[in-house]
Amino acid sequence: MNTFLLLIFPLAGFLIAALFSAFSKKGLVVGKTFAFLGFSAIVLVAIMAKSEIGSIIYGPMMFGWQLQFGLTAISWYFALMISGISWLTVVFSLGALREGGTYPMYYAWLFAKNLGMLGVILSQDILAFFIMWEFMSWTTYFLLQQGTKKARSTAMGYLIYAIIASMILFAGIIFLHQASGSFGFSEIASTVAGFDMRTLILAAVLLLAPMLIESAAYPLHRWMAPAYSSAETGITAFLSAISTRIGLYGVAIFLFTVLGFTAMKKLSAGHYFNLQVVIMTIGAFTMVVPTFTALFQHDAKKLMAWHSVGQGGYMLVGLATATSLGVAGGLFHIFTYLTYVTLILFCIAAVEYRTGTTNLNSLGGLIKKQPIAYVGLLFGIIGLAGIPPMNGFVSKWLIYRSLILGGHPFLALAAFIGTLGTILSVYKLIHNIFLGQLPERYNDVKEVGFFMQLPIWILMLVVLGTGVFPGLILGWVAKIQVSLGVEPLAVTLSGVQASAGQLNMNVVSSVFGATMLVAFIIFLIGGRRRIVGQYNNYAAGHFLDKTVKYNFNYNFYSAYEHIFGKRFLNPPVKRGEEGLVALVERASDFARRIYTGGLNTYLAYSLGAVILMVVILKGAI
Amino acid sequence: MTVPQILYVSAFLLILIGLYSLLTQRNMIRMIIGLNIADLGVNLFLVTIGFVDNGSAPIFRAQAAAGPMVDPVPQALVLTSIVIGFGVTALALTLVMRLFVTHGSIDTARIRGLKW
Amino acid sequence: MNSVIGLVVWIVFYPLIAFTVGVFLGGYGRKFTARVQRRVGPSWIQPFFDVIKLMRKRTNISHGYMHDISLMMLVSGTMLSLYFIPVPGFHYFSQFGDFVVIIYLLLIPSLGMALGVGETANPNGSIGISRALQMLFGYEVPFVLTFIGMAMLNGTTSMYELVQIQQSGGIATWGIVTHPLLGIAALFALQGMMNEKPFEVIIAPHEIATGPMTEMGGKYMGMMFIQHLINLFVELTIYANLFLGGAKNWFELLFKLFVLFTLILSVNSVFGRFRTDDAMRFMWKIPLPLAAIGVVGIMLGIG
Amino acid sequence: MVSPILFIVVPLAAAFLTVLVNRNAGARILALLTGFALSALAWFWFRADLSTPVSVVIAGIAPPMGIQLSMDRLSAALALLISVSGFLVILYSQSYLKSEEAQSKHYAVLLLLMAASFGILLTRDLFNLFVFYEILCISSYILVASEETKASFEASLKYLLLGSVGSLFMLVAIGLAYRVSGSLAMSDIAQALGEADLSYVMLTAALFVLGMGIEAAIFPVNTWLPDAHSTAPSSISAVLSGFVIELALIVLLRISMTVFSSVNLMLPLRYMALAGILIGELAAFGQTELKRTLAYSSMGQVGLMLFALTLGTEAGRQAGMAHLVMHTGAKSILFLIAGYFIVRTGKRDIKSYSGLGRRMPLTGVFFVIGALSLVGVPPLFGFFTKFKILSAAAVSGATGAWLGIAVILLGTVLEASYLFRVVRTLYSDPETGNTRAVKGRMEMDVPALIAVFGFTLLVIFGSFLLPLIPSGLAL
Repeated sequence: MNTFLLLIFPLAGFLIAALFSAFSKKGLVVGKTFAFLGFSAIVLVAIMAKSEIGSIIYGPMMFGWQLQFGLTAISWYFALMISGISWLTVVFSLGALREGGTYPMYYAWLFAKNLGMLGVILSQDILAFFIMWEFMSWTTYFLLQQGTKKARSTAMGYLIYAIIASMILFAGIIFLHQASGSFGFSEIASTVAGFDMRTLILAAVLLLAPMLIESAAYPLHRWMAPAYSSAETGITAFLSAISTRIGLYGVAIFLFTVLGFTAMKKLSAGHYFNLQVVIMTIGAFTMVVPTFTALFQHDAKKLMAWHSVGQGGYMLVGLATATSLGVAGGLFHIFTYLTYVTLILFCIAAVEYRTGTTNLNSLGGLIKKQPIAYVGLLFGIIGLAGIPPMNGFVSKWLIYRSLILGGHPFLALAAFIGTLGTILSVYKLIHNIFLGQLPERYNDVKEVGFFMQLPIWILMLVVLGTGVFPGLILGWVAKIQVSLGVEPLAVTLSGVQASAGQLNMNVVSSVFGATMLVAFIIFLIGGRRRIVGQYNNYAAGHFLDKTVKYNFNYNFYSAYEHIFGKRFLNPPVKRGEEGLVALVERASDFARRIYTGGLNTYLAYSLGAVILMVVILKGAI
Repeated sequence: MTVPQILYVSAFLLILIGLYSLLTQRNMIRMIIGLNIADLGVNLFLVTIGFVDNGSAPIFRAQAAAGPMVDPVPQALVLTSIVIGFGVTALALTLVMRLFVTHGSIDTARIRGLKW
Repeated sequence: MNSVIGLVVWIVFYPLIAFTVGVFLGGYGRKFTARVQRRVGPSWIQPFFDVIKLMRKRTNISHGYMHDISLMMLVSGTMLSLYFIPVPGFHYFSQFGDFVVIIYLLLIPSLGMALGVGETANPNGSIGISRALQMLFGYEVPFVLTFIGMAMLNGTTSMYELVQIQQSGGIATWGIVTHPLLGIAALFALQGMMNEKPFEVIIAPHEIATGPMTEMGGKYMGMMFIQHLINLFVELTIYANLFLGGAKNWFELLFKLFVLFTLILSVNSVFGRFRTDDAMRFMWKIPLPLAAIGVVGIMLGIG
Repeated sequence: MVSPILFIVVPLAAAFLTVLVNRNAGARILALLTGFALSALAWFWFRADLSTPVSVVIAGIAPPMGIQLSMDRLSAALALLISVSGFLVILYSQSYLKSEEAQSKHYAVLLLLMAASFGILLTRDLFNLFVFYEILCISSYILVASEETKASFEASLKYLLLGSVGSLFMLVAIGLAYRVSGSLAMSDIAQALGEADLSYVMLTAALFVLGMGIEAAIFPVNTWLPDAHSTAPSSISAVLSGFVIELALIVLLRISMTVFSSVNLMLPLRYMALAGILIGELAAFGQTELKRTLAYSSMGQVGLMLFALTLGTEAGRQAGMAHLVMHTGAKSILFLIAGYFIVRTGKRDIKSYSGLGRRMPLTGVFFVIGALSLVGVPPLFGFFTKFKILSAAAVSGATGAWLGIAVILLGTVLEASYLFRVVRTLYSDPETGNTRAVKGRMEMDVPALIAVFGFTLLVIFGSFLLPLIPSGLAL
């Protein structure tokens, strides 16, 4: 029953909110309370749906096939994350959303997006998967294009990529249906063993390519950063947290349940070149390149958007290792990433709400004015960088061990370069916004209201909590591994009991606490301290007066400018993309010019067509 | 070369002349004339299909006619085809007239506002 | 029973032991560079006196809570990584976290210092921190690659097991002996890790008024000294464990540490200072390829 | 048993009556009534049990000589489609046509066009088909020129000359067919052509298919389509794109499958269809004017239908027919709305429509639904038809089927991009001063709104019509 409600509530929410916003532009409070109640209901239903894992409910009959929806371990995991994050986004929007602007259809599209995503993770056959997938990508387009004029053009970029992905998936579904005779996941999985090499490769490419496009894997990632960073900040948090990870759900489902292990092993030519290595190399590039691009960004949201692309690489590599450590790392990383990226983006939204800008070059010293946002961002970046005691560290630790022990040294190195790049860019983020000297114009900035702070507090608790006790989530991840057919991970409440070395986060955190205590005692031994303002600095003899502000924000990592120069601002993939668009434009210009407008040429076409037809018919007999 | 073959060849030639003028002429009125020539050719072709060697006109009279009758059906077709040809040519000429008023010329090379 | 008491004693005194070894190392370092520059140099335990002097200062300028907390983070981060490094007689904690954990724990002090210096809102400090982080990126990459190579070869990421393997095999199985390439690459990286010249651009006194330490005075400077000294011990022991086969008893360990430190000091006292991007280019042009060749050798089984 | 002949007689009579009445109000009401009557008649026939075709002989003359009309399930379905969309277009033009002009002539010719379409659909006699085809062509030449602008005359004349050459080819083909079979009834001709020597049949088939192909807008010969559809008044472009070209396509295929069955016409037609999709979508991608984009998009969609119908399998024909019905609905929505965009802004290029989506909210929503259905987004009708086409192609295993699937999917990507480029400008911030003095909500007038809403209903709930759509293209 709950699975059915899980689809009906968002649908009802979408219709009511759409109608409501169509007729009354005002009614902000009513719209907000409705949205809050709606999303709370969805969260409750998602939690209660746990009891129905494994049951199948039947949707409408289409093309002679009854659509099947049902919960599995992994879909319940995703359902929780989707509903949780959308609830937090709505709570955040209660404070952040102002009259007019994107308000009218904001909640309607949020409900519709939920429906699309929940539909995708609940569908148990590729037809339902495709229908809900198409619905999801269209609602993402409408959600994205709400904000500023720039948002509309970047949303268009997303739409093109999404349409290409849907069309490839469409071809994949048609091909699979013809090759295996039915739409259901299990039926296809049983027939996959019988596929010959050519069909297997085609099926794998047609199914996995759209998933890689949606989860912004390396060569196909150009759409994500501009689209997400120019959307309204609450939506950016929601999308970069969960929307692209549905692509990874697709990768997991198609790799493990539909294609299965045997097919993956068969898909290999020689030891080094097989499906896993291909996906992992894509993942490796996804980890390294976006993180370097993030270093050069001057806008906080764009920097975080590039990190969403980068972190996607970790999940992809984790899933592709197909070892118990790697898959557990990949799945857990989806959860951990979701928590701290939303935390970071909510804090950036809090700053943007008060200062009106997210340009890293013009902010600074806000720690005095928005301490809670600062602490939230601090927890977030420690998580994103993957430093203990936050939860980001555990998922990265799992991925590293699986790569090192799995015999992929250079992949592990790529992962590590990604982490270091993340540390550098997140420090630039927190330094340029909160540290340094406060410009005058932000003197009257105050902390954000309760509704915007609540999600920040909750997420801080979750990031630290699941960091110190990773077992809470890893326990369910192990169940997912069983359902996916991967050997589950030995998990305790405090960490991992893996054979080749153990990780106990309780011990690490408690020792960290102890050493902090010792450091505090050492600190107290010293004399009393005198607190001075931000402008009371030692400048080695140079005279500093109050009017001049010294913030070292612009071009923070100048060394990279010398080493990499412009290579990351106009990368090969961007040139390739522009080349493709130019090709389509030339082709369309050629097609246009066939219709020259001259009457005689048109008549010549008709006569030529008749002669051509006769020749073809003569040739064809 | 029997009579029907001569007629077929001449019909085919007429059609070719008509199409040739349609393809090459730039003056629209000449193209319409070409179209009529082609129509003429087709009508001739249709009539010759019904040709019966020394057949008489297919009119039922009280006493039965002496020899075989010519096939009346193609002639019916030619009648309607001529009527249609007339209607189309009339419409075409009015359009050419209005084109001259608006475009100031009836040369197909210059009337190319709508292209690509 | 006595093992628990022994454990508690070790837990309490281990940082002190590390601090004292650090003091001797620091003092020895000063003495050595002085001798190279043909001067007498301060006493053997000069760092100890510096710490005492700094901690007793009455005026301690602070720039807000974050400044204080980040200093604590700095010191506790290094002490934390200390516990996870196996030394003769004490390796209880290394069963809970392997070398990947240690690499990440080493990042905590850098992040702590960065946040603290950022809070002091001094442009020189920010420039110093940006250089420090870029340098971190420079030397950490080859160092991790060497570790990945060692871990892949021995099939374990736990440092204690690596030490056991090298201990049981004697000199023949030392990291530096079996994989000279990895060992040398790690040596270059170690030079960068310890911020010794030629990789000392972070605290370049003349350009940016000792960079991160500009605003640190009194007990803040004292805590940074404490961290620096413990850090000397930590980084040298890591290298010793990985490539010099750890140690059965403390004398062997101290001997290895001092030999290693002398090697680094000798390089430090004769070289000038790289610019940040030159330092990074050096790190990615010399040690990284060396380590890569070593790892490829391991992958192909040449070992 | 109401005789199918009424389908032709009623609109003809109404056409002449409107000319006689010659008052705008009278003409409008008369046209509306005829439209409604035709829809009722078509609904009656659609509900009737037509398992065996009902044939009617006119004026008592036996089939080989006399004219034979027969109503089977396919003709009933198409008749319903024609009459309903005709009625909705008439309803739309109540408020669309400028009141000061003489509307009676316009409605008369429109009714003439509908009469000819029913005629084509029902006749089983080749020459009778030619006559109705000519009436259809002539009335569409007149309707294209009815805006009496410089461009519409040019488009109309080009369309006329191309159409005449086409009918010329058809006439020659009919002559050749008659010469062999001695009769004009399609069944006899089909039987006679079966024995005739192959190259002769091939020439006839080529001439006939490309003669009629011009009206059915098959790729090489559809050069008139972009000019005619973009300059004709939007109600007429909706009619032309809506059912006229589709009707010609269906009749053409019915004949090529029955009369010229001995010649394998399916293969060349399929490749022309694919070329049509590619060229149509690519050309539409590069357009700046909205109606010209929609015209090229019609070319692509016709190619898609032709591809489905020429797959040679029953599933393919079913999918083609379903897509035809969907295209009528979706394309009519877009054309009718484009008409009102031109009326409201007085401009034809897309750039000047910025912000219209907010000023005309309901119209904007209809436009988006129409576009979504054309692109094939579930749960709209377009998704079902496109899915059926692609799965039919995959299962049919005809040569070029998988190439077709790839081309169709590429076409959809192009279509989505240029359609949603328009949607983006609709909902972007309006530059000042490009909309007429009318401030505030500039919604379409009520009759037009109802008409577009009618088509939107077809598009949204079309998937329930799927089982009802027949596909028997047999004679």
